[in-house]
Amino acid sequence: ACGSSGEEGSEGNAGDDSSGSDTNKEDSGEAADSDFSAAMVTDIGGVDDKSFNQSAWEGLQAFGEENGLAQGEGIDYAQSENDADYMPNLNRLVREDYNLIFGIGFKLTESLNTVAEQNPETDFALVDAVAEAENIANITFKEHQGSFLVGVAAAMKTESNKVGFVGGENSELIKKFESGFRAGVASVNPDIEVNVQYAESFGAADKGKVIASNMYSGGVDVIYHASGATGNGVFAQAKDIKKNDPSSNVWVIGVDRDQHEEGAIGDNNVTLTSMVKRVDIAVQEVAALSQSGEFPGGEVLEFGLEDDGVSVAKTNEDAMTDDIVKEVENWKQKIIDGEVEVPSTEDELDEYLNTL
Amino acid sequence: MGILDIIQSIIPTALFFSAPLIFTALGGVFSERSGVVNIGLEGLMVMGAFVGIVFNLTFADVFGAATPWLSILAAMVVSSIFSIIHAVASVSFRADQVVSGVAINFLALGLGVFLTKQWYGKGQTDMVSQPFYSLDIPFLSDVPILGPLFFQDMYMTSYLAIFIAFIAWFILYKTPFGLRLRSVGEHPMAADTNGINVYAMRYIAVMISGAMGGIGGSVFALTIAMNFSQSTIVGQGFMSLAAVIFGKWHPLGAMGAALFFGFAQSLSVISAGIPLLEDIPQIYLLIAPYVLTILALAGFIGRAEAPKANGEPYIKGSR
Amino acid sequence: MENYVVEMLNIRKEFPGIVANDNITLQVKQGEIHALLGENGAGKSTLMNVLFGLYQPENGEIKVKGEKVNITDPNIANRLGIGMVHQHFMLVDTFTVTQNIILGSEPKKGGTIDIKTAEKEVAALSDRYGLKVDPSAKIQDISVGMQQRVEILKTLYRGADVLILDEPTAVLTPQEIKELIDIMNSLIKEGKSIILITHKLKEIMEVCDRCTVVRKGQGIGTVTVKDSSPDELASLMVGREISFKTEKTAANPKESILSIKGLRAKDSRKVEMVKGLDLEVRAGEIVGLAGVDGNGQSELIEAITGLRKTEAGTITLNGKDITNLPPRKVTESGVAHIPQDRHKFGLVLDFPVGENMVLQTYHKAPFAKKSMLSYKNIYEHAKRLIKEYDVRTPSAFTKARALSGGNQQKAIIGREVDRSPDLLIAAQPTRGLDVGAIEFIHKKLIEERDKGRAVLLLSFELDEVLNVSDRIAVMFDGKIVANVTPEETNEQELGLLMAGSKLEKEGGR
Amino acid sequence: MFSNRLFNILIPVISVVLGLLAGAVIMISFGYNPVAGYQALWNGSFGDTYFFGETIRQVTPYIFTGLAVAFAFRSGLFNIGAEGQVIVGWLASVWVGASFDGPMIIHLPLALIAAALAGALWGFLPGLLKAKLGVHEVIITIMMNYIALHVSNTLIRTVLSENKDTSDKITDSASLASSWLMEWTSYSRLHYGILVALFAAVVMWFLLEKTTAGFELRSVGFNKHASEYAGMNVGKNIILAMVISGAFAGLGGAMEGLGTFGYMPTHSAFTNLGFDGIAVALLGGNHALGVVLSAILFGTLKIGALNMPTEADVPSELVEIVIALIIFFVASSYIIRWALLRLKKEGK
Ligand SMILES: Nc1ncnc2c1ncn2[C@@H]1O[C@H](COP(=O)(O)OP(=O)(O)OP(=O)(O)O)[C@@H](O)[C@H]1O
Ligand SMILES: Nc1ncnc2c1ncn2[C@@H]1O[C@H](COP(=O)(O)OP(=O)(O)OP(=O)(O)O)[C@@H](O)[C@H]1O
Ligand SMILES: [Mg+2]
Ligand SMILES: [Mg+2]
Repeated sequence: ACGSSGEEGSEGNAGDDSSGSDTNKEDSGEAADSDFSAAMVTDIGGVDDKSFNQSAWEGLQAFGEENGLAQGEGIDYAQSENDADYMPNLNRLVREDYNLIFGIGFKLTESLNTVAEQNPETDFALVDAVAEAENIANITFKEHQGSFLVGVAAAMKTESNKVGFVGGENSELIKKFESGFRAGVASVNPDIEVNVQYAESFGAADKGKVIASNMYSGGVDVIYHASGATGNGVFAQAKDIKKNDPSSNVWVIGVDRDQHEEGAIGDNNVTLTSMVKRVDIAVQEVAALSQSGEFPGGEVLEFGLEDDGVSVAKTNEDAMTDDIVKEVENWKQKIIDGEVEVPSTEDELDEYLNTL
Repeated sequence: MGILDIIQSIIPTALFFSAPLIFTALGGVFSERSGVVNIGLEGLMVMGAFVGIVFNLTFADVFGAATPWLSILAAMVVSSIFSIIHAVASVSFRADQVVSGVAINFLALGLGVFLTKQWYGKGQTDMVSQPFYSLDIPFLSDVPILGPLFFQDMYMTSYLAIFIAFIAWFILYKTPFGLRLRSVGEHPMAADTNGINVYAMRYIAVMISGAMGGIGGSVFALTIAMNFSQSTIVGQGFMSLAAVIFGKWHPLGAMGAALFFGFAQSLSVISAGIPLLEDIPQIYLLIAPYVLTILALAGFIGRAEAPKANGEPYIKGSR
Repeated sequence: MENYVVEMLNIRKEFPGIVANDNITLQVKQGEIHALLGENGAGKSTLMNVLFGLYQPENGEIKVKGEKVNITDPNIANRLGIGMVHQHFMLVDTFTVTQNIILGSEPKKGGTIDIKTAEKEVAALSDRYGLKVDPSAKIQDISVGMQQRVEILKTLYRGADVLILDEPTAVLTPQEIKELIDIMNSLIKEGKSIILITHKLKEIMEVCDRCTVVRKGQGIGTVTVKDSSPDELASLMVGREISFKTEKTAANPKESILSIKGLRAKDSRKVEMVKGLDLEVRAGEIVGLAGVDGNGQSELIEAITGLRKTEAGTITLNGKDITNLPPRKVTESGVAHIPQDRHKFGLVLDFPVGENMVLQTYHKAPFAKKSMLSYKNIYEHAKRLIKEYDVRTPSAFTKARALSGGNQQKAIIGREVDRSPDLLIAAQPTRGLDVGAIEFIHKKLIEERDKGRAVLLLSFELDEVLNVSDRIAVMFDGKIVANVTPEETNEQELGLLMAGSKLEKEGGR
Repeated sequence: MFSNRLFNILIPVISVVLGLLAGAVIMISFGYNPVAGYQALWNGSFGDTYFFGETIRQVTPYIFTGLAVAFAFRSGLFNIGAEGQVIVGWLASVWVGASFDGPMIIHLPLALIAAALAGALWGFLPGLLKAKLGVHEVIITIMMNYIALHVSNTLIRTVLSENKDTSDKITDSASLASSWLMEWTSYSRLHYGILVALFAAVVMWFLLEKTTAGFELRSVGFNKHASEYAGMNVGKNIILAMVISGAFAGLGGAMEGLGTFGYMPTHSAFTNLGFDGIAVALLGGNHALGVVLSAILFGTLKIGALNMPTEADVPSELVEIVIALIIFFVASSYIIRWALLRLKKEGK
């Protein structure tokens, strides 16, 4: 769903010369409380990264649509090319008197903290991490929950009893994905071997492909990747195998948004499912809260299965058989009901596995 | 995993990993052999990847299965034309060749991403529907041991890369053109007094490097990345440059060096799954390819002499 | 009307800020050897480069076999039958002899170079003119003399009828010069014409038919050689009288300065080149080191100066062992060295002349104090040397690259001599220089001797060795095979000694 | 008559103007308004004190990486490894900066020295291999970049934090940040590093032009053979050049660690500070003052570019293209010089 709306998102940034924000800047001294406005700063990915930056912008646009706001008039974004760009971007938006400013991605934590402290009048929101300042709303996702469910799907799908996980960076965040995934796999069948490898880059498709090639040839038949563009290499390898042998059992599980499109190969599709992270929903919700004066500053909003903050894509109906879907739904319910506590770190995972 | 299994999983991956580097490095060999330093290889690959993907996306319906081949052809042509900028600067305008190469790198990335946004309205293209696929070579793939090593699940582009390396060697060392090109890089004035047009040779050599860089970039895009974005080509051009020097400015040497990189990278990934090596902290495996390269250079490759006139603009009539 | 193969009429060629050729006329007859004579920087090479199509003249016309031509690049010159052997060789070091010769007009077989045919052609050509070369050897592995023959073969391969030889003998040993003269004669017999540039009047007298003289870019005129004399040629060229026999008093050798015993050294390819050599140089004498190039002279000098590790033996300076000391220690022990290759070893061409003048002493007072350079002192020093040694340069701040070869050499000599070394090693100090400059340098060497310094002079020119030295050590196959004095020997005998034949009367000391 | 000095000033200026003009042509041909675009660029870099502060902040590490590359170039070496040296310098500065608290007069210099040493170490190895074995420094420095990236990421996660993606924050006593500068520039991250950077430029100039060590380095850079003949230790100078170059780049990293950020995040890709340093150095003619000026140009364009999409709807990639064109024109200064001479002749 998220992928298809890429075209719309772009319309805004194609050549529109009437720069309304120019004037905005000139009279930055004035108070602009009458109209609510919100903007966001992307991390290095950029607003059209087919991932959570894009998703966040879609959320903001949806919010704008509801409230009659358009890019440059009420909503806007600033793109970062570099870690050092977060601060000037955030400050620029502060100076343009936006009421609410989102920082998309954990990399913005420190910058957002600083800016928030310097501008106590402005509302801020941080996606994917937790900051300290009172005027920051922290939006996090229970990626481990979604990962758990795709782990269940992977465990159901594997024939070799070997599945793989490709991580972008061996970081706290990606560990959440790994832990949830491994827990999910083990919950279905503890004997399934999970092959874990980190590419140490979100942009190394070549390495992704080498890893995938190695995993698949070692008998792994389902790979869950949480590695951004590195995952392109994983898809490339899976599709290549599928092309040569359409009957082969190779699958990729996508991340962040429904990567169904990436898996298409002729009439087949190697994307088993994707762990979808609905940043758009979260952004829209926080914007609405802020507008209505109920800004959850200093709070941590965790979006999980229960509020569709994370979900499992079922686009590939051929692959996601009823059995699998049923099993996934089954576990989803258990998680929502609190029957299952999904681990989000290595230690919690060990604990969890011991209970099985 | 047995040793054979390990080798069996290393070699094919090493080959597809290396192919783009081989193409690009061969281009670098031509350029530098003619006396034009080319650190713009990265940019030429970016251009190649961009054109390859755009062509593929645009014409997949028209050309069907031939699309990837036509895509690299288009990438080759466009990158070659693009590289004329480097030639004009460093040959005709007597620019510092390193500076001009840096400009190429900036320009290619800027143009590629800018045009992607203009044409596709987003920072990255969709995935191509007609990439290269690997295949088994009939009969040969059934040969025991060698078959799985060298003829199963192979990309034609990998063979092409190796084949072209030999062609490049043949051209540089067996043909009048090659002799003239090398003479221009060693002693342009001698070449000039022998009636060879130094400028023309250098233009041609730079354009060959553009063409090969274009192929390298597009092969990378069409076998590995599948789309184009800011981060499609990140450092492969510099690795190719390293391969040129590692290979002592010799086409087969450059190929060997590129294969070495592929081999080392593949080895480092595969080691993570080998029981004996599993417990090695990941960092050692991550840096292994680069450490291996340094060790190889320090240990037994050693000193390499660049073409004598490499990097020096030729000014007619000066001494 | 005379039968001229080449006529250059009223040629004018300017470079930014200088007129290199100002109205020069040169007419070469069919079948003659025509000398072109002039001081360093007089414009000889420039004129020839114009004829060869490397430069375009601002004025004047060129006729080949009576027809007016427009030579815009070397290809056209080749087509017109003009070939040139450049002052600085135009050879690709890493290529073979054959590859260098055929470069640009390669015989082909199915798109590839037909190297077999090419090698045969080269061999045939070299047989025909008596130019011995090894067609498959790499240029970097062959002697300078053979490289020169390769250059000549290059022109012949392209069917040249008129050969321009720009200072071909400057880099050759006496034997090689003799061979070259034979070659020139055989070329003339085959109907070729030759333009020969040389600073050696003796050679002109020996082989040339006519001689055109240029001075500071101006054509002075053409004389028939057999009606002229070296003195006349020299004064035409310089505009004043020149003395050839170097004036000097008898030497008065004192204590031993340099003493070498049983020295062994290898070259960079690990071949032993110095094979147990003994040599002594005393204060107040000039020892000429005679020998054919490649008999270990370079390695010997590198070993003394610390640039090359020795395998065995000792080198003592003033009684102090300096074997295998690093170059700086050797220098500071009192050795100065005028290197053979001034561009590679003598100068940092991109440094100003002034900074080149302190290349070894920049770190010492008064040029530096506490690791800080004193440019004031450096340039004062440079200005003094420039004046004392008559270095013609626009200023001390001019880059060394912009100086002519002769002036670069004077700058090096000034620098080395001024350090008042106990031992001065001069390797081919006058190579490629005009008679005026040579005279100056010889005078300086003798002055140093008279101040009580030891001078070791390496030269391939027997003239120079015989004229300047007080004692001659002949080097052959890595050893000193004879010690003679100039008075008791002559060119013939020296030549034989250098070729390895034994001395019958035990001369010297 | 144009003097040489005037030429040397005129040519970069003309190159910049030509680059901007060419960028304008591209903007027009894609339907953007170049006046608005460049105005946004200007506003985004010097429009008010905040952006001025940010621009100077960005200029600071560029000066260092530019000096690093330039210094090596002057000594005849091509240091593509400034990138890796920045990373290890950053890491070392943060490591020292975060691991204890103490009087600033000791702590801050110590952190800076650590960064310089780390960068120097990263330059030492390529220098050593070049000097002793003749291995080409370009390959080794490229490899060292990757090693730096991976090693520093791992160390951040394992040693400098407890499995986090950023190191711990440095203590105030090691910080280059200044509340005074921040207040003055409306809370930009301008820090005292710029003074360190300018001082470093002076050091480079002084070292190369005024000291005997610089004389040797330049001499070796121009002609190894003559330098060896003149008694200089060529190998020692190669190593020294790489070590000093690396130290400059390492300090560039410290600017990020102790100034801009106050911590070090893991990097999934290169910072590009080192790679851009190549362009900065060459644009600046490999001279200290030139490097400072070209770093200012670079920083201005980079920071100003961020404002172009917001204020004028011009994609920031265009700035990348403009930068490329400026570099291209500077590189081709010969042709500009030629054209100027022609103009002068015709004017007569
Ligand atoms: N490429 C050049 N650029 C500028 N000036 C030059 C160039 N070549 C030669 N000149 C000038 O022309 C003059 C003549 O130089 P040329 O090389 O013809 O002298 P030459 O007679 O060959 O000297 P030599 O005997 O030392 O070889 C020189 O003094 C120099 O000033
Ligand atoms: N590229 C150049 N630019 C300016 N002047 C030059 C250039 N090349 C040569 N010259 C000039 O040419 C003159 C003569 O140079 P040339 O090399 O012919 O001297 P030379 O005595 O023949 O030296 P060598 O003995 O090394 O052959 C010098 O005065 C120098 O100023
Ligand atoms: Mg000459
Ligand atoms: Mg000369």
